[in-house]
Amino acid sequence: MAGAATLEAVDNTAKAEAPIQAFTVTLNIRRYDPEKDAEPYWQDFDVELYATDRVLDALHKIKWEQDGSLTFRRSCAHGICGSDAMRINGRNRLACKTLIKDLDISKPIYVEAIKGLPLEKDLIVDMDPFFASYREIQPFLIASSKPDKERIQSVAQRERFDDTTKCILCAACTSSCPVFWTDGQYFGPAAIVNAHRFIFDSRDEAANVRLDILNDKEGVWRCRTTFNCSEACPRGIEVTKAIAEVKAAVLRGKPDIPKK
Amino acid sequence: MSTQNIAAPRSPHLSHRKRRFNIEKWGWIYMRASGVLLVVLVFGHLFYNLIFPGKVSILDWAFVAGKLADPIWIVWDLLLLWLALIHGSNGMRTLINDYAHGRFRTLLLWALGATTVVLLVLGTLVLTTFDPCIGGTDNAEFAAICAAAQ
Amino acid sequence: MSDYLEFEDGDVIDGVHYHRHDVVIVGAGGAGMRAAIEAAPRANTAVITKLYPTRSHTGAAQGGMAAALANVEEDSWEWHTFDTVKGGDYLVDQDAAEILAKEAIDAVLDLENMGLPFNRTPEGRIDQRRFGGHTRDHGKAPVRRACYAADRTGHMILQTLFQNCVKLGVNFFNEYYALDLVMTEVDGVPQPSGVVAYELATGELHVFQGKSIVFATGGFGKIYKTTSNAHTLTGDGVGIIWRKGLPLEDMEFFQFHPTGLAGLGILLTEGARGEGAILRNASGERFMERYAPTIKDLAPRDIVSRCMVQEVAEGRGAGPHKDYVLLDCTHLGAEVLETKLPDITEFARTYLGVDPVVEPVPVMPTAHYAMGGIPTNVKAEVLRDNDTVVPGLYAAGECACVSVHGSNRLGTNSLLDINVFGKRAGNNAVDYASTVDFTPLPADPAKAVRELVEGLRDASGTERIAALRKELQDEMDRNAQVFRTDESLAKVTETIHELRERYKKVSIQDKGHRYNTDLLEAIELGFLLDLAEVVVYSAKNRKESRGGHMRDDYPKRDDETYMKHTMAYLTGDPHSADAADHISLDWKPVVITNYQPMERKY
Amino acid sequence: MTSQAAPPESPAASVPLPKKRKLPAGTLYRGREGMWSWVLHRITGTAIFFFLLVHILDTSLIRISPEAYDAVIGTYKTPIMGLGETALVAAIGLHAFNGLRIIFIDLFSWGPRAQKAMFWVVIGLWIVLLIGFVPRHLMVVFGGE
Ligand SMILES: Cc1cc2nc3c(=O)[nH]c(=O)nc-3n(C[C@H](O)[C@H](O)[C@H](O)COP(=O)(O)OP(=O)(O)OC[C@H]3O[C@@H](n4cnc5c(N)ncnc54)[C@H](O)[C@@H]3O)c2cc1C
Ligand code: HEM
Ligand code: SF4
Ligand code: F3S
Ligand code: FES
Repeated sequence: MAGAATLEAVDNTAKAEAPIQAFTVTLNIRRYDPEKDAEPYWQDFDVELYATDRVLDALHKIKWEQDGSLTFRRSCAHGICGSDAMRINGRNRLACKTLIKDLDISKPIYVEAIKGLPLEKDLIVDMDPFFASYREIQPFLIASSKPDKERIQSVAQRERFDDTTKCILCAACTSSCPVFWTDGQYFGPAAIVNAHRFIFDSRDEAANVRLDILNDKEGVWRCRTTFNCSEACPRGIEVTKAIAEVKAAVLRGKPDIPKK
Repeated sequence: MSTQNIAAPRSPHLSHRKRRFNIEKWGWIYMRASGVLLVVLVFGHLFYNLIFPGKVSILDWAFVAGKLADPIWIVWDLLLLWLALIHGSNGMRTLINDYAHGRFRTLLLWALGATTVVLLVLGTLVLTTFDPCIGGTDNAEFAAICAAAQ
Repeated sequence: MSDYLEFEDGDVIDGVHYHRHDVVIVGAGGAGMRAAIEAAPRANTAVITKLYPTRSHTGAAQGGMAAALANVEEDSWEWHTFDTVKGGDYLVDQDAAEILAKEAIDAVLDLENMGLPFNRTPEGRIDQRRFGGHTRDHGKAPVRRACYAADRTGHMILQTLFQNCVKLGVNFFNEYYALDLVMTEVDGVPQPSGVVAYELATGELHVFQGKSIVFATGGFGKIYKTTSNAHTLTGDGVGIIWRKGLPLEDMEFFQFHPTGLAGLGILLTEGARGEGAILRNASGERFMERYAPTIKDLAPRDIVSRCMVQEVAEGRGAGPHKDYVLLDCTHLGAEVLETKLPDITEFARTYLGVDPVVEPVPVMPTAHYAMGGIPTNVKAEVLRDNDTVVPGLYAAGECACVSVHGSNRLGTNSLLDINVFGKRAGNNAVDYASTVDFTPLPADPAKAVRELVEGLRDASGTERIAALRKELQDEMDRNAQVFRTDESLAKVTETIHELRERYKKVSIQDKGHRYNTDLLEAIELGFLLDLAEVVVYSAKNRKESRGGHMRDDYPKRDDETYMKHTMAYLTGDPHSADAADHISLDWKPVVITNYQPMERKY
Repeated sequence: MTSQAAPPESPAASVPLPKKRKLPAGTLYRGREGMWSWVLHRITGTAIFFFLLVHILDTSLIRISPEAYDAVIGTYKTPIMGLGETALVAAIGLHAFNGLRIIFIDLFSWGPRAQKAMFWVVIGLWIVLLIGFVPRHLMVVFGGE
């Protein structure tokens, strides 16, 4: 049973990393259940956590050990699926990428749903409007010819739009944007990021269509460069820069893509 | 305001229409272009009125009249008036669009537009038809100019 | 016909919503959306998915997608076939592997044409890199075969497929949990006629009648504790099929990926080793040189994982508890790490506080991929037994077992699998739907699900879901992981039976209807328990070591007795104490075309 | 966390009663330099706009008569208005410098990345401006006459 014996040990690896010390952290969560509550309210929970735990682990501990009705979305648990954007201590972040050790635990950790999208329950908001504005910018390659093999694209051309291909549609940016909060009609940074991904793709032929869509009352011009989106993006996308590039492309009438 | 009682984001009635003159785009360009010019105009204006004379108390009709006797200052102030007022109203338009909704928004936008037009006209008339000689003056240089103009 | 339900699309009868679509696809990961892209333009298609499509775990895949494009060096699909067969320890159906390798080239080009931003060569072609087990000319040397987009190939595939679904206006039912397959008796034979789904937002039930039904629900890594899989990968689709009495194939074969972040299971792509990263033990020795002298760190995953566990077992592990080995990327330089492996560099920094640029990263094997699943033929048709198809029922992706992965999947072959067989499933589903009429639904098709849901909501037991799930996962990690023995597997079987008994006494705390994730976790645990039991029972029965299945008590591969697929059937009351009373096993021959089984040396 | 964390006593009964708290509106979003500079830009812009409206009206009095103008301007010559003027210059200074920052962000490819640094430059320039203007002006206001 050499294998099994070893695996016992594997279990403990995380603990072996640092001197393990559990401490009690208070989470203050903004709850809302439309079936019961007229208004959202705040509720505290005390949880035993390790420094290496993430806010997602804390939420799981609460759901699994204290209050099963606490509701939130999550899936991958390592920041690539975009399910668990929420406001943690007043800033949009992914719960699965926010380590407890990076927060000040001498005070309660405030956790609430992202802002500007209709609140459904606890930390869950309705994402449909978010995806609706994504769909409006035609987020797909539009190219007429169908080559036998791959389309040729140089390394530099590929690099041109690399940053914006990283988007996981988590909505952290859009729901951090003060302009989006005002009436929710603004396309929002996420839609613009995804438009950018195609506008600056040398293979795409419909940059003008997307530039037209975004050259609109609710389009790029509503961005007031507040940079909340760039700060919030868990993928480190330079969102405001992408928006600025789209603005410049609208003004020039075409995107600035390397010729070769 | 809790998120539950704001309109569903991107409700269809507000979706884009094609306009020939795109006020958002030109507004955006204008804010930047006028901004750069305003830096010069506003600081020039402030400097001349507040710092240069060294005393706020000197600011009186005679001082302004003296200043406006020089056509360069008339042009300066005219530019300042137009650029700043349009810049400011366009900025306020953005704010109204952000924070006011429905009928109230329309009302505010009309009020803003009307105020802007009235003040532009008023300011322009004042500046272009200003006659420094309507008041008596003890400034000799000034009196000479008035006399010459008669 | 009065036995059958009469309804129109959109009807609500007794609180249950009824929908009618030619093709109903369950799952919107890579496989589901690839199928939808084929199906939607040609037939009325609905896609039911428990997650918003872009949340699917295909997005977590990092390394790449294999295809013998020969863009950077000589390659051929035959070599790719051979590698796949050998990598799968010869338990691969070779006709399927040929299709996989041949259609790989078009699969990659399709994706490129749909807009996928692959990394490029200096000539502007799709760039390729090395990956474990992929070799030139039948094992002579590693070959550059994996097409990639930095270390987020899966993310790009998922996004590109979703983008094209948006383009085609595919009809998604987001956050709908499929919980049952409706079978209607026609001439004494149960035929699939629809799917019952639970709408998360409202708690309402929906029945989707379909002429063709495609399952693409992904894997079930959550039967283990240390896993690279998402919390949502609970094997619902596979479990639904199992509960219908349809067989599951090769369930004992689960892949443990060598390089999971120690203690966490978060994956560091094999692409890191493809780029030249090296595994070292505590003394800094490159131990893979001893085990696989030719391809060293790029040996297939089952081998590398076992060697790692071996190193640790023999006391050469690193760290204060000597319980992990180290993945050394320091010689690659910041440039390569930041440009070609940016995401995993960030994972190591965020979750372990280790900077791969300057220090080696602690790693240990992590439960990664289910080779087994719903048996299908190369047309993606689900099998009722060794060769009879269930008409109108298809499966593709990780939930299916074609079997192209045999007992061990090669890295980059799964993203390929979802594209090749996802496309086939979509196409064949439409073809089938265009030739038949709807199979009528029985009266009250949602009955079983309603009882399940209401039973759980009203349950007032004392057991908690999370505690049971944790016990299951801990036990699976302890006794059914990389190394298994008769004894360890017997223990797990016992634990599962006990957990199953306790599962009858669970209660949930959220009694509401809207977004009741508490309830769904309870249902998901039910599937996990079922599948874990099949995995363990199948594993106990295979008294040999092959690919992902390593028996400490039977360390040799035994082609005489076991060169065949396991087929498991649910034949009795799942609560009976002895698994043998409700699971029966059968064998299915392996299809061999060109490559006779040989010893696997690297 | 391998230890079998004992589930709290009788689970079904152990749901803690919500410790409800007031503060239903949610927390204030904690944006950084970018957001606060925008807030300041808005506030200063609006303030200057309303000042400008009044300023155009009062200046128009020069067209009516010197006496009217001087009378109104005379009422401005109080310490309170002096402070107001200081605030006005501060607001214009901040708005102007930050306006240039915004223009740089929009115009140059390095702009977005340098936005935080530029924000602090704006604050720096603004302080310099105030040091140059405020003492002098306040001396005039309070010490004058
Ligand atoms: C970390 C990681 C890295 C990997 N790297 C690689 C790699 O480099 N190369 C490679 O080839 N392979 C890789 N793999 C394997 C590969 O990514 C997966 O096998 C593959 O993506 C599975 O795709 P899928 O479409 O079958 O399932 P998934 O993408 O998991 O999708 C499952 C879908 O089913 C839906 N679903 C599930 N249950 C239900 C239900 N009850 N009702 C409705 N819908 C349901 C979900 O919503 C989801 O949309 C990796 C896997 C992991 C975990
Ligand atoms: C002195 C030089 C000035 C510069 C460089 C300047 C620059 C700018 C710029 C670039 C913007 C656009 C901001 C954006 O799009 O996010 C702006 C907005 C604005 N400006 Fe100015 N401006 C100046 C003077 C003025 C004056 C004199 C007024 C008042 C009449 C004014 C009122 C406003 C208002 C109300 C806004 C809108 C604020 C918002 O939308 O948030 N500005 N300014
Ligand atoms: S741009 Fe960043 S923050 Fe916005 S949706 Fe995409 S990943 Fe999320
Ligand atoms: S937060 Fe909003 S205002 Fe612009 S810079 Fe980002 S979109
Ligand atoms: S759970 Fe997937 S991003 Fe956090």
